[in-house]
Amino acid sequence: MDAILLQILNGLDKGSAYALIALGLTLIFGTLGVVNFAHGALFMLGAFCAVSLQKLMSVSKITIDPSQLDFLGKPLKVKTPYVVEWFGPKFGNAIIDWNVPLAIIVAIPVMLLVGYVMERGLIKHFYKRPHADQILVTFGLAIVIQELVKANFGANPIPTPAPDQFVGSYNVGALIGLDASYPYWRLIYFAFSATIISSVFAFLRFTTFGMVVRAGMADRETVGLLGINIDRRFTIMFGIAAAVAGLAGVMYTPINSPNYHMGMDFLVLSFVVVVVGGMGSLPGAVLAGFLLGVLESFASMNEVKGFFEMLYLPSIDQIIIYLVAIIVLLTRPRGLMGKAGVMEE
Amino acid sequence: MKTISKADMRTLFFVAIIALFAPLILNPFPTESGWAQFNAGYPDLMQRFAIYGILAIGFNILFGLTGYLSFGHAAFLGVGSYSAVWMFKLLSMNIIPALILSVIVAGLFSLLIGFISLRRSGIYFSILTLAFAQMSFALAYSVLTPLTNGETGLQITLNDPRIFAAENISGNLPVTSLFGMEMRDTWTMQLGAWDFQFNIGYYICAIFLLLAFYISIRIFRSPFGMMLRAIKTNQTRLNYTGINTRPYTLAAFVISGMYAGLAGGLMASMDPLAGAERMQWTASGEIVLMTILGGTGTLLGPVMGAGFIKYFENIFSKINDTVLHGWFSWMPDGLENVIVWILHLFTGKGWHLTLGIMFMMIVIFLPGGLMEGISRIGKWWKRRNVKNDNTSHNSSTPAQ
Amino acid sequence: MSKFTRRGLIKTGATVGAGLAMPTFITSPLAAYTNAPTGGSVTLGFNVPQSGPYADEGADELRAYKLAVEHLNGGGDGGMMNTFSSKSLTGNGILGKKVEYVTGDTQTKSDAARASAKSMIEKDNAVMITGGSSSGVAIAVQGLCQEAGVIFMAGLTHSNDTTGKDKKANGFRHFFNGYMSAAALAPVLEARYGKDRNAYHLTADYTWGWTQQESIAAATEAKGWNTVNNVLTPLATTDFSSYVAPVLNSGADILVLNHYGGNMINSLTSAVQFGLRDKIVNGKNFEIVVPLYSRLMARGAGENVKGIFGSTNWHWSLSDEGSKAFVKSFGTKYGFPPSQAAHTTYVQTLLYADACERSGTFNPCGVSEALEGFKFDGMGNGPTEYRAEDHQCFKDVLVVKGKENPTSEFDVLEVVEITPRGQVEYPADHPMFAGGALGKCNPGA
Amino acid sequence: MGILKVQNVNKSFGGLKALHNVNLDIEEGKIHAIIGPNGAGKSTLLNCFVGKLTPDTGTVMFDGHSLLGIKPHQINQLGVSRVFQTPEIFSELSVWENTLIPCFAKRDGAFTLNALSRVSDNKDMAEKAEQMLIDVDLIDKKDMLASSMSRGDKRRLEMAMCLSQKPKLLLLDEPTAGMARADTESTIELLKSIQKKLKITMAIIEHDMSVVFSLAQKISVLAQGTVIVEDVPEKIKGHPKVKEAYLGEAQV
Repeated sequence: MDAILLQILNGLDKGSAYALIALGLTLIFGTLGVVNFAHGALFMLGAFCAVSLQKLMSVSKITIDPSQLDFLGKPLKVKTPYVVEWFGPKFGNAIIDWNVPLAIIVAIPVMLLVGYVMERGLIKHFYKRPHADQILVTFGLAIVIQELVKANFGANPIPTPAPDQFVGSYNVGALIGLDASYPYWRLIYFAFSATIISSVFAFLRFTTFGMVVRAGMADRETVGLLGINIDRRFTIMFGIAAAVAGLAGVMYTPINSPNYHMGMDFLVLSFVVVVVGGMGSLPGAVLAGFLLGVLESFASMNEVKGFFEMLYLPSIDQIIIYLVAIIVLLTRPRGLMGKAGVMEE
Repeated sequence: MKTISKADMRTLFFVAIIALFAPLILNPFPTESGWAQFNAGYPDLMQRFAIYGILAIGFNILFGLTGYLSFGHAAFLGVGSYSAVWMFKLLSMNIIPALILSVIVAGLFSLLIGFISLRRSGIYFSILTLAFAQMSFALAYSVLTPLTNGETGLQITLNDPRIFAAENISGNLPVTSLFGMEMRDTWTMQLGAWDFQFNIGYYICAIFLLLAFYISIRIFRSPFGMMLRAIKTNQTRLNYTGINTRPYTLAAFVISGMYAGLAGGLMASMDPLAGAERMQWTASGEIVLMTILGGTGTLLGPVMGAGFIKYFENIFSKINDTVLHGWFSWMPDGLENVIVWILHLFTGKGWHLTLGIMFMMIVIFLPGGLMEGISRIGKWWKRRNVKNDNTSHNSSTPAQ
Repeated sequence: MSKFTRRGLIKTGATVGAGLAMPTFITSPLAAYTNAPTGGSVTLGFNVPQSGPYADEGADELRAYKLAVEHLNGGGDGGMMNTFSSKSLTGNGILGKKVEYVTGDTQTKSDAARASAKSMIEKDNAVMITGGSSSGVAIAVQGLCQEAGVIFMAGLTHSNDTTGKDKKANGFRHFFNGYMSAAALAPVLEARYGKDRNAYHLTADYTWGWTQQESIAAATEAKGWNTVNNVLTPLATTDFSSYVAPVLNSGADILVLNHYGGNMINSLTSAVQFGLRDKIVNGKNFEIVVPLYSRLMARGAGENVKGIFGSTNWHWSLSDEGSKAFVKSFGTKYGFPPSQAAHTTYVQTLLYADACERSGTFNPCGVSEALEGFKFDGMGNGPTEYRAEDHQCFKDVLVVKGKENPTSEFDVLEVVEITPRGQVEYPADHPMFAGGALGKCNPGA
Repeated sequence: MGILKVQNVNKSFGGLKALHNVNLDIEEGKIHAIIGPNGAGKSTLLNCFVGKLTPDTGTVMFDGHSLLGIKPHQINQLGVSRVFQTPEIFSELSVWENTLIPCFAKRDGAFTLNALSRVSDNKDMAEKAEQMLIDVDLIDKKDMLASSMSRGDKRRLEMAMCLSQKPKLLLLDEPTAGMARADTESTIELLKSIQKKLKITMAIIEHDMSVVFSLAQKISVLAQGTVIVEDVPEKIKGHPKVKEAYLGEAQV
């Protein structure tokens, strides 16, 4: 039971990342009708907001310490971050340590801006173009973003740890009489995702802005005819979707060190999630994200792997996501909660 | 009986001429000059142009005509390659049985995947094909290693049975051949400062490319092709016209799968190795990009798109800083360094960046892909000529 | 390398005409082997990952290659040429020919790597190919070089298969392998963690992972350890939490991560996050082992590597003369210490050049003969031998652990023990390396 | 003898009864109109004809075959063609190809892998298509892209496509909906002339009574899921039940 609880938590955690990215993809797709292959790159950009902030905060004053030698036998250049210089070692180091949470504050305006620029500068011109063209141009953009990040930060993963306060784990299992400790940061990641997801839903449901956008998703022309500037709202939606992806990226950095191709790693998977959830359905995307996350976690359990091996399906964890996708799409023509007529042609 | 129209015959002839003289056309710069970096006329790249051309032509029959976007086409390429290498391991190094098997296996595999995936349309179809291809890749990389040799890729070894081959006493790995003609045989023609390489393997690939192109023309112009295009524009009407669309799409899927199998087989014939990465989604994505880049639904576009991407991959990735310094060494030092620093972002390890920018440029400025670029140039040329004619008329009138 | 010269024009005067050369892979009418250099220069092909996850490692390899070329051509301070036991290299290029090079991108894909290598052979007339950052690529390119008739000096490749079942006569590996890692690590692990240990393996699900796991399990079991479980993880895994979580209750007290690169960083990060290192199981501290370390990569795991044991081919903190000379010239040129990948590729280039000098030819068969059984020293790994039977280098192996108090961003690992060569050697027909044939050297033409 | 026979068809969605004991008999060679106010069940009935919906009870027989639960292309193969409310044509193909496709479909059936012959080699098909285009007066637009035509022309093209297959029954779903007065009239004239020339049985589903009076030889009036009256146009005109059905709607 402990093991199962742990895997459910793992699954929810993985699912959080999937769901956040898929949610943004669906928002963009549902509002603008654009297939955005650069969405993974936005996720990655978010993560690199945290990395950049870390770099920024570790900009250092260099003092030469003749008592220590560097690898070439020259006096060692000791680096003291200016932040530490200014705020003193205790507070300064604490700021550096809290880099990831601080990065959230940075990432929101940055990602909104990135989204805004991307939509106005590029995506706008592709509303009426075929999906194939949208794929090509956004894929090109993804490559460009990715390569620029690589040119700046290198290809290796860059460690961006969580604040010390969140190191360690919490016995979640104890709450229900089991024994299952789970890392703090992963719990926070899940809680954070849940908050973001519910905020997006609440925003769409309870604000006038959201209402108009939802109406626009259902019937763009009519809403346009009502004299509402739906375009501007859609631009804002694009910004929000970018911010959601970016925040998912920022919060993900302590879980896995970010690197320049992490967006591509998630891209295909998040498309699978969106489609399994059903095109154009926001709840579908979230549901599918968590579902696939949990199934993936279960599939990696030794017992499950062993069971499938008896059925001559070794390494079920290699293919589980795709297998589930196939089964879902064959039994439910439009995914879990898809709408008829959306991208079926 | 005439099988293709005059215009198509001209296109085919044009392609044939290009293919025949590719070793000359693609090597415009003298071997020792700095620009030789841009020469593409060496066997491996020319073979790749032809092979990826075949692949893209086949993909275009499915995507360009029916509009069904398969995101898993690389799986058929991979399966074709594996089949071919297995034939080299088991039977002999002759490429004919290898190619036959790769086309058949890829055909059967695409029949299976197509039969299931074509139950859905649009993006649901795309994701189904993607899922199958990714499953194939994951399994080929790990569990199926006895069959695929996993990470390393399937290679021929000295210990292979090769039951129809003469005993190998040289201690060297045998090479692929067509009834004794070795694929790697190359005649180098030295003409002044130029070295031109005529490679048997390339010409075999080129012949298959022409054949593939010819068949694709026939399909485009046939009632079958017309039905496929009708599927793309209106399935409802086609159904109420008495057409069962499923077998049509399945046939197109299998045909394009067989093209991919042929391409995979040829790839293994030119270089007897089949790697699992050939089946990864990035490889499938590359096929899609080639087709869109060149011009979806056009006859020649996909081949050009394939050439374009492969050129960047193979030529731009090799331009390193030293080469750049070589080119700009005539500049003052400071300026040279600045120029090299800027350019090195786009070449060598930055070749992906150039590719990404090119993708965006082309799709922004040439919505119909490279083919649209060509037709625009053609129109501009015509207009210019017309104008020239007029001006010459005008200039001659006063004299009269 | 390439320059706007007027040579092209001058050559036109001496037109050879449309003479058809012999049908060969690539020809020069007089040559007895592929790409025999004709002019005053010789071209080497440096085929390294420049895109994809190992791009940084590739970039470091490339730096080392450039340095080696500089030294061979008489530039710089000569680096390890001064400490190398063989003194045939004089800074006058190779066999009097100036060394030039071309570079390519393997993308860490066997297909792309072969395409790139082929273009070097066919277009740029490279007479030797070297580089790479994964075993799949190394084996694929090694096969190609065997067919084409050029020498392949492997870069970073750790799988037993490279000089095991996939060994080739034209291919040479300086880097160590899974077996040697295991043989070096096992005694150290035994000494630190005791005999009675239960190990849980997480293994990357492809050839390299399997061979390493097999080697480590065999070596540790010989020391009395028990292998509780071996779980294969898909290559594409980014979040290892679901593989790490079951370790907690498996009864194991050691976790062995047979992962490399991004996989290693992510699995190690997950394992530390789940608090494995703070656990006490069976009355012992829970420990994690990463059999193959790469300093470049280990940096990506940040604090998590501290105190974790592993093995590495070479480390810049070594104090022998060779290493010191190399670190000095590399560090002076680039401002930071070289990685093990850089070391291997640098050494491979010098070894190749030296073999050419000693045999007096670029002919792969001559070079191969000069390298087979070649014993040398002064290259940073102590006395080393290129074994004739399988073209594997035998030398000391470093056991390292993550440094607790690093003084700089490069100071990630500290050398715990230098396992002497004798301890990691194995017979050429060892079962883990069986199944292949070296074949004969192939000069191409 | 009727070519399309609908007997005792019932269909309900949840609690709502959409069709209630519908009986129809469409005679060969005649134009039969089915009219009724909005929500009378016309579309539901049509969907039962073309296999999109299966009635809860009852039968729909065409020329001795049941039309229930079979696919659109099979229905077409039996000899039924359909004209849609908004013209369904191959908008990205040329007018010429639009007319050719039904000809090939008629000759080659539901699926033929006719991949290597040339379209232009099939002279007989070309003749047929050309004749059709002449009949509907579109021959001078044959090289145009179908999507670039006016709505009226699209309608004629669709009609031509259906007729080129020489169907035994032509189903028309509000063929003049959304058309300008002039287009409506020309469409009516077109239908009349086709009827005269080809003697094809037509079933017209129509909301607007005025369209069908001059056209139909027989009219069934559908209201609230049942056929309330069935007669020749002259008699329908002043029929109290019809008035009631339509006026009722008007009052709402």
